[in-house]
Amino acid sequence: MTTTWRELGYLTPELVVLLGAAAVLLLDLFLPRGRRRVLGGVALVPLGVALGWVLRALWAQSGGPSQLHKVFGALLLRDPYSLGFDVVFLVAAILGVLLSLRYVEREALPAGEYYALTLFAVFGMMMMAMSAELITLFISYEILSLAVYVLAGIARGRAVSAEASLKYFLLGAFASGFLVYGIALVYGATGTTVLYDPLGQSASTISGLILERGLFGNALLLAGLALLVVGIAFKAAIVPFHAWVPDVYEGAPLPVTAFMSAGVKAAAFAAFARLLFGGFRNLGEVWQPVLWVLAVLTMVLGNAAAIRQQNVKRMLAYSSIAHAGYLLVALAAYTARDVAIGSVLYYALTYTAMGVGAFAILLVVGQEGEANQELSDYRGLASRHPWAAAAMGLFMISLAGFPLTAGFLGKFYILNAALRADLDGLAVVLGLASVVSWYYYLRVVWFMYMTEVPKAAVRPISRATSLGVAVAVAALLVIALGVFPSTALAVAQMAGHTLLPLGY
Amino acid sequence: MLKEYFPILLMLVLAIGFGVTMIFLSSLAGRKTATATKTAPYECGSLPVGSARLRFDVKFYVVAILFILFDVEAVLLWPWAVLQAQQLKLTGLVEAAVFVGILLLGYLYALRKGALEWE
Amino acid sequence: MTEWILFVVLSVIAIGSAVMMLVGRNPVHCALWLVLTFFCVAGFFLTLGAPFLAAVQIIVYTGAIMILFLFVVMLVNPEREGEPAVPASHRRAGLTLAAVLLVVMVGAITTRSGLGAIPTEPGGVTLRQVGTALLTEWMLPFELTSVLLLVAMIGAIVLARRRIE
Amino acid sequence: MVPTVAYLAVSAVLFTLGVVGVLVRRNALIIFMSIELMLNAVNVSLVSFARQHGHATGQVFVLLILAVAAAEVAVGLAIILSVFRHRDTVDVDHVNLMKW
Repeated sequence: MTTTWRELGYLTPELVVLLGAAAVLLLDLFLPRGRRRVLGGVALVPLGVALGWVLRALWAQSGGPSQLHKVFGALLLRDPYSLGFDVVFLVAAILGVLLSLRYVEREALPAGEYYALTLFAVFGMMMMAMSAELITLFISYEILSLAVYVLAGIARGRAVSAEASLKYFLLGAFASGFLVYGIALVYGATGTTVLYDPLGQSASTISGLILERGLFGNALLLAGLALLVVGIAFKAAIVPFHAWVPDVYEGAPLPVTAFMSAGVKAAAFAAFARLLFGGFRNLGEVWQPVLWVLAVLTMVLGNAAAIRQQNVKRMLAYSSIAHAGYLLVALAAYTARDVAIGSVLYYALTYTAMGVGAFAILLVVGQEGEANQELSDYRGLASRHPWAAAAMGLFMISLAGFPLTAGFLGKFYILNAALRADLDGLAVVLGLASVVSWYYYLRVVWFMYMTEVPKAAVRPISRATSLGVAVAVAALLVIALGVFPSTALAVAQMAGHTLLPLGY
Repeated sequence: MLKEYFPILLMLVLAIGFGVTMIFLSSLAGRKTATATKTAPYECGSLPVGSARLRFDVKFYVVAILFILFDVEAVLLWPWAVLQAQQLKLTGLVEAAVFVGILLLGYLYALRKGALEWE
Repeated sequence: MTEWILFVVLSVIAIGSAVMMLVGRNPVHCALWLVLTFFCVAGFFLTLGAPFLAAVQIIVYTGAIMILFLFVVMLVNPEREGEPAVPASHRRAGLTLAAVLLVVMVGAITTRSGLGAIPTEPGGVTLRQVGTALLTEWMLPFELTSVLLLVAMIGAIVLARRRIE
Repeated sequence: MVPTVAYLAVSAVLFTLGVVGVLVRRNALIIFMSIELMLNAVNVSLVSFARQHGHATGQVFVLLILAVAAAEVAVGLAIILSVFRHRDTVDVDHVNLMKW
């Protein structure tokens, strides 16, 4: 049962991020006050190294058969699925840190703790994507949650930030209570908490025992599954568990909101897919309709709320709920699972790029702070700052899902999965929701390009290099994923196949 | 299995019983005339000023959380201590070393950030 | 037979003190009612043959967590007791939702939970068995818990500190 | 020998009381205590399942959940304190928690 040193080798990206967090913390303790600026850069190093390792591992597998390793005795699974999601988390974290370099200084946030907690949050996400067992999943979920609760409330100067983290904390702890009760009931019904074994070696897994003992009608198991879905649906901000999103996203510091909207959502969906497609795949007929309903609700309510917003940051918050709905459509396409899982991973990556990019522009226009986030502040931005307006235009169009952009391809693959699983109703709702989203995304573009602004009201924007780099990286990623998606798509498809056990 | 704990239950019942009966008997015996001065909270004869519940300082809270977190650490290390002698060869040692090492980082952090200072 | 008596007594006290905690006006009283519930839960662990967990429950939950609660309650609003009345509609919604949850859960558990007979008189899982499982089979969650405690320590200190260096 | 179902029923009742506490009460501290009550209810059902299945996994989970609960309390009360410093109140409806 104990793991050999070679097995630990498979955990290098996670260990690098963990050691990075410890290094940032130690540096913060022994650095003189003035030299705290270097901490942001130090935080980027482990993220870059981990991303390099993950991409190299994915590249090595792209040609031949995909390798799949069980670590710590089937508690963790190192497979292209977890590597794919690691790319999403690390990209979100790198962009998040780039966004916060100037912000942390300007708002005098505690730099050491800020970057250490960001790295711990990424560590939690990566472990969540890898865990094939409920207790490991729960503790990684808690590491991520605690780190993000504190990050949401770290701007102690602002009352709204403290309230945001209180609301987020109370609802989060409430949801993790449900998650734990779900785990207890599933453990009670089956006697094990290991979700599934892709290599098909051990029979005592939840998916195996459901078949073996015919636990289809077992009340404990169904109640446990329902509670697990509630617990994870809260973290993915799926309606009706989305109450916390607008206030927390608006209250939390901007770089934390960007990192949260991309990373935490992707981690929740990574765990959700492994839980449903891996552990409870034999109960597909039970949870698939529930997901169908939740997907419709999330898309409709998310878009409906986003339309009414005049504040761009709050509009992005509500629209992130809608994007969770699009991801849910892919999960609901259970019968076409080999395509569906790939589309979840691909969309998570595209949403990270365009979402965090949009938040970066919010920082650029807001002079690295929380200033001028109202729609009117973007009036005539194109004439004054063409580059910033062009980048924001690209992100808005991609978020809306216009052809030739990454957002369009992401939605296209989800639609493809939904249609192959003959969920035509859901596909129509997704189409309509996207059309609705065109309105509030393109309204920003309209304000930037079509409306003129008197010379007097010209506001300077931030020229910070770190923000420039973040915007450039996000824009390049969106264009790359939009124009030649073949490599990213191949990884997504490979991830899809390996999540499902062999001969399945 | 519960028979071993019967003495503890007995002692608990006796202790609580003894205390309650004493209070009950004394309230029965004495003659009670409740005048305003007699029912006022006793503060060495001087008149009580303001509410009896004063506001605590944050430093009590910080020490209390450090106590909880290291208390949980000790509890988790308890099974390890029981088993390390016989069973867990090297892996047990490395495991506990990593566990304590990570929390040592936390202790160092608390120390350097002055959380333990009691000014 | 004695186990049944003990179980019923503990359940009544546990549920009673939990209800008292919910309706209590003064946070300090609620905290003390919760302490009583935790003692009953420790009693459950004893009857279920988990002596180590009973001791840990009392030491950590009652001994440390409730003390922290009382510190914070004293820190927060010692003068003002209670809180504004809860709007009736909101209270009704909460109660009906909870009643539905209760009916579903207890109904599910008692009818089709497919739990067979209890194995022979359980000698209770000894500390050695729990320890071996924790340190070998569940080595990874054990290490992840230390990372979790570290994150909690950093978070609590960074939020609770008065002067921002 | 008290059957597992009896313990599960008690833990379901305690869990529901915790849910009621979170949904109905206004004071953040009472809500937080209700969440701790919910976690305790889960611990009771976990230990009764461990006895039912006869192996130690359930009790290991209770130990780990205890550590998670302690970490949650530490961070939660720190957040409540930081809200208290700004608002001088911990009433949740002021923080409009349940605004859907």
